[in-house]
Amino acid sequence: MNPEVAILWAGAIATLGVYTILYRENPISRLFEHIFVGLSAGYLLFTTWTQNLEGKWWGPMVHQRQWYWAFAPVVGLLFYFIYSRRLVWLARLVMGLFFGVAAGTTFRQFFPLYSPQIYKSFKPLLPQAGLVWADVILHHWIFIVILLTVMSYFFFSIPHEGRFGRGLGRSSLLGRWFLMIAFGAMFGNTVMARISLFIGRVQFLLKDWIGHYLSWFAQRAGG
Amino acid sequence: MQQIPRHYIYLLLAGVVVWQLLAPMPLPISPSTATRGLYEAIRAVPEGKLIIISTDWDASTQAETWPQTEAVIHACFQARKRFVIMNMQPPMGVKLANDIALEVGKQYRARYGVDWANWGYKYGYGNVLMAMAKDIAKTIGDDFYGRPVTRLPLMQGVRSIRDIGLVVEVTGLAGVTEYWIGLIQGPYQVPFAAAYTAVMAPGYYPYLDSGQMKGMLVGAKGAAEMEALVRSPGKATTIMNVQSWAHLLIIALIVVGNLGYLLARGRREERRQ
Amino acid sequence: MGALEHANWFMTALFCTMSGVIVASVLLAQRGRAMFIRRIPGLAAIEEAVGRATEMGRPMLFSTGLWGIDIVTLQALAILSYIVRLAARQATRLIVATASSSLLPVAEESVREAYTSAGRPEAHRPEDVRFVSEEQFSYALGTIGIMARERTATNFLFGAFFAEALMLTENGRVLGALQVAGCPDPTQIPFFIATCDYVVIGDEYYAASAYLTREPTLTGSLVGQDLAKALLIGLILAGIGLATSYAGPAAPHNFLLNWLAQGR
Amino acid sequence: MREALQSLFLLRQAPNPTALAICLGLALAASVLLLYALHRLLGPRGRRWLIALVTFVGGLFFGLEWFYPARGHPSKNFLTDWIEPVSNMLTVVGAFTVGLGIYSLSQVHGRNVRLRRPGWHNSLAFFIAMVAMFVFGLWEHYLHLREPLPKLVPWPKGIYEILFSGLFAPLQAATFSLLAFYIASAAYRAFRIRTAEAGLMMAAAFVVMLGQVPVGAWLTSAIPAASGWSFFRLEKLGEWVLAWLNTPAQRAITFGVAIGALAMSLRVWLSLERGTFFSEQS
Repeated sequence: MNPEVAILWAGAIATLGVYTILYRENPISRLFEHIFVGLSAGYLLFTTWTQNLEGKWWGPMVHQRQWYWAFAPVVGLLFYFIYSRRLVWLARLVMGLFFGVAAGTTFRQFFPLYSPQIYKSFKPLLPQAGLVWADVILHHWIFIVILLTVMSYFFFSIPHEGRFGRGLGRSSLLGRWFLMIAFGAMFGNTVMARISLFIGRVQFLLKDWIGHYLSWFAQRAGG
Repeated sequence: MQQIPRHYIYLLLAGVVVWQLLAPMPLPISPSTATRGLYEAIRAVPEGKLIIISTDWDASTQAETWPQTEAVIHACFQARKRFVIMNMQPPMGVKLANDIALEVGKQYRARYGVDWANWGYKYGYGNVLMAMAKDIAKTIGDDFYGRPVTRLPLMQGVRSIRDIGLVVEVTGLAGVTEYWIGLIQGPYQVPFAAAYTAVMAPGYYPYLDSGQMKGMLVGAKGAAEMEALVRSPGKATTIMNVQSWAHLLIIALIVVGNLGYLLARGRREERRQ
Repeated sequence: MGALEHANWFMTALFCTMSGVIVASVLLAQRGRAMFIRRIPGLAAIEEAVGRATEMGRPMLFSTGLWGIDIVTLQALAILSYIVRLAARQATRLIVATASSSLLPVAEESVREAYTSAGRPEAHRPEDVRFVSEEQFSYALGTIGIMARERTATNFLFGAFFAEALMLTENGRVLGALQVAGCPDPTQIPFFIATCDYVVIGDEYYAASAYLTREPTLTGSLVGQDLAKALLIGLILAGIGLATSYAGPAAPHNFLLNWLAQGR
Repeated sequence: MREALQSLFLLRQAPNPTALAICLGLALAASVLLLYALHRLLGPRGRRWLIALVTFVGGLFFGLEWFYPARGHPSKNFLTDWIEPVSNMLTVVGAFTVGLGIYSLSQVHGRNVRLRRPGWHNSLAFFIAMVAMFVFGLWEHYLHLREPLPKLVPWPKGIYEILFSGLFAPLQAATFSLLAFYIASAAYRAFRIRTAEAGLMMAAAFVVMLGQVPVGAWLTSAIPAASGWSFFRLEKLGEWVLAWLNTPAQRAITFGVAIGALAMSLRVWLSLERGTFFSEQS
């Protein structure tokens, strides 16, 4: 069978169906929400098998005859004991293992994630090697002032009283302002990416779907 | 003005996007210095030297890298500079770029092998570049169509990296630029320019500032600016025109909201007095 | 500079010092040393938010974000269990929406535990701790569906959020819910600020459980965190000093930078 | 007998299918026995202790592998070779929880259908979509089709394509693209100069937004590119705001979050987080 036209129509109807939520949550959007959640659940089930268990568990256990993989489902199924009053502690046992792994992962990721950010903050405060004063002040000084004041905003255990405390209070207020500038910049920086998602969908509707039948649209919206 | 119902905002946005796609009203484009730098670098290539366009991209970033490559090829043909396409990763890039060059070449009656060529996909990053610097024909061997590059007319007199006048890297992959700058631009002082996806471009501004990079295209915006310079509006111009209108709409909404707020506050203060 | 595959002595020493400071101040606090915590508005609002749902007689929603069992989501569950206790006392219904099937049992377990410790184990309804979807946008649509159909009066969003954040909170706002959100990653905070009533920013997220419960272990940890941050600031200042003093054509030789950049 | 036992534990691979079946049976029996014994022998304190131990070992393994000095090339220590198999094992173990997620969904939607609650047909659509995706996904997988595909594909593959490319992918893309509308209306509402903070946020957003589109560059194109004032050209100013005002603030947040996560990890690892994660009754 050739599913192309069915794919086109299904895609267009699904897209328009989701867009009805812009008016408000309504029976049509609700239907597509349920279909979407259902498809994701089915997709999760089948990819859990095809992309995970089949290759990582069933294959080694059955085809390579590594018998110790028999322990994996036993450990995994311990999670299901949360529904038993008496055996719930076994579920906690395996959860504990995963908690430990989550903690260990944080430990081992700490430097790979953050040490580049630390040493890239080592900005010289005086002009050198090709930098002039304007560069240093516009870039490095501002960078370091923002870094330190924003960090000072996140000190929780020092009261903003006394000489040091008041200084910290002022610095953290400044830090909060810099935070707001940064948030504004992040907001503005995201707008284009989001609009292009919508342009992509409109192009699908006008060019691929309507344009499939009316070539005027295909030429116009092609881009 | 302070409380425009959200449905109107949604309709306005959808309306602007559909309108600008179907019946565009082009807003002016004024190319940034980074884009202009790349354009000038292409025009400044001395007679007899080749331009290398390294197209290290594939379908995943083609919304930006396709129009970028297209605009760069336009610029080369218009300036009557001969160029070669090559790539190091992923292999698909060289095929897509070949299609673009064939298509664009028709407008300029360009002939393969004389005005441009395709060196094909050469795996090996640093090793390829280091070997190429010494002996191009030997390193490249066969072209995209499997013929020895030595037979191509445009390769006559092209021996080493000294015969290359400019390298243009078009990519969505971080890390390729470092090879070009470290192994070719730095040691042999071959001019270098690049086109990046908008996401990765900010990381490469330092090279532009230091002059190691002659110019840079930033995402679809850079491509649109280049299309304006070569007077051949295409995909990127369409998209960026819609983007410009949508951004102006959002800015107008913010301004209107604030005007409404200021007026309302003024009225409240009057009443208080 | 290759990938950091293993630590060098400097990283190990730095890590042990920071961890040591944190653990030491936890132990000090457990011995009964009083610790101060400044006011954090977003967290102070949680009680008000629960109260609002109680007054309106409508349920609340708690979204744990996208990740599975991870430190970020474990912190979200710590906040959740505080909210459950408040909800249990005021007999207000709370619906939890998770996006990970491995997190589901953990969330279920901590909610049940919180109801039990609040003395109302019978109030816990297992079907109110839900798995929605592991796919980002069907999770978003499904959770918006819960907000709309259950007419939640208050939405809490704590955990790891990405593009779906704005989708959830914008719809929640339109549906008239009071919203409190927090996420350690800064990229979604601007959208929370635009659409939520109270926002917990960055590090405040990890200060939450200490602030809410005033448990000595947690307040002690918070003080330790501040000390570790001071240590980090010291390190950065030292690095800046070195970078500044090694000016000139002689290539910058900053030993701190090398220690941080080159692992083993 | 002794040899057989030895080979069972030394051999990570059973020699033939029969031996495999026996090994699997024994492994299952042994693990059930072990769990039963643990359940009978351990009191509440012992259980709590065991959970804390398992947590500690899990964290220690992944942490120590990174911090323990490594020698040789490629640099490894005594734990390095175990990281990959153990991570694999944990992924497999975690994958078995998928049933809990599906159970939770089926419980909610099954009740809607059974009790014919309002909107029950939506829940029915949920079940149909889930089952169809699962069945045709697996079916398509076991057809083992090779690229390039012919224009006419086997019908199960066709159905799968309609489900995936016709519904799943467009639903994803359409939902994602709703954000264009939400970001516009959020910008309209949030950026009011009520306070200095909101004003700063608005100004930064303005500059960055205009800097990203060609029309922004056009607005300030009167400023000569070579002059000292070129800093104020919108495309440059926007880039400066992102690189030099936004980056340090984000980085400062990241540092705080890093320390916060470290503290949380330490509390979880050492089971210090009392009263949060079911440590009260075991």
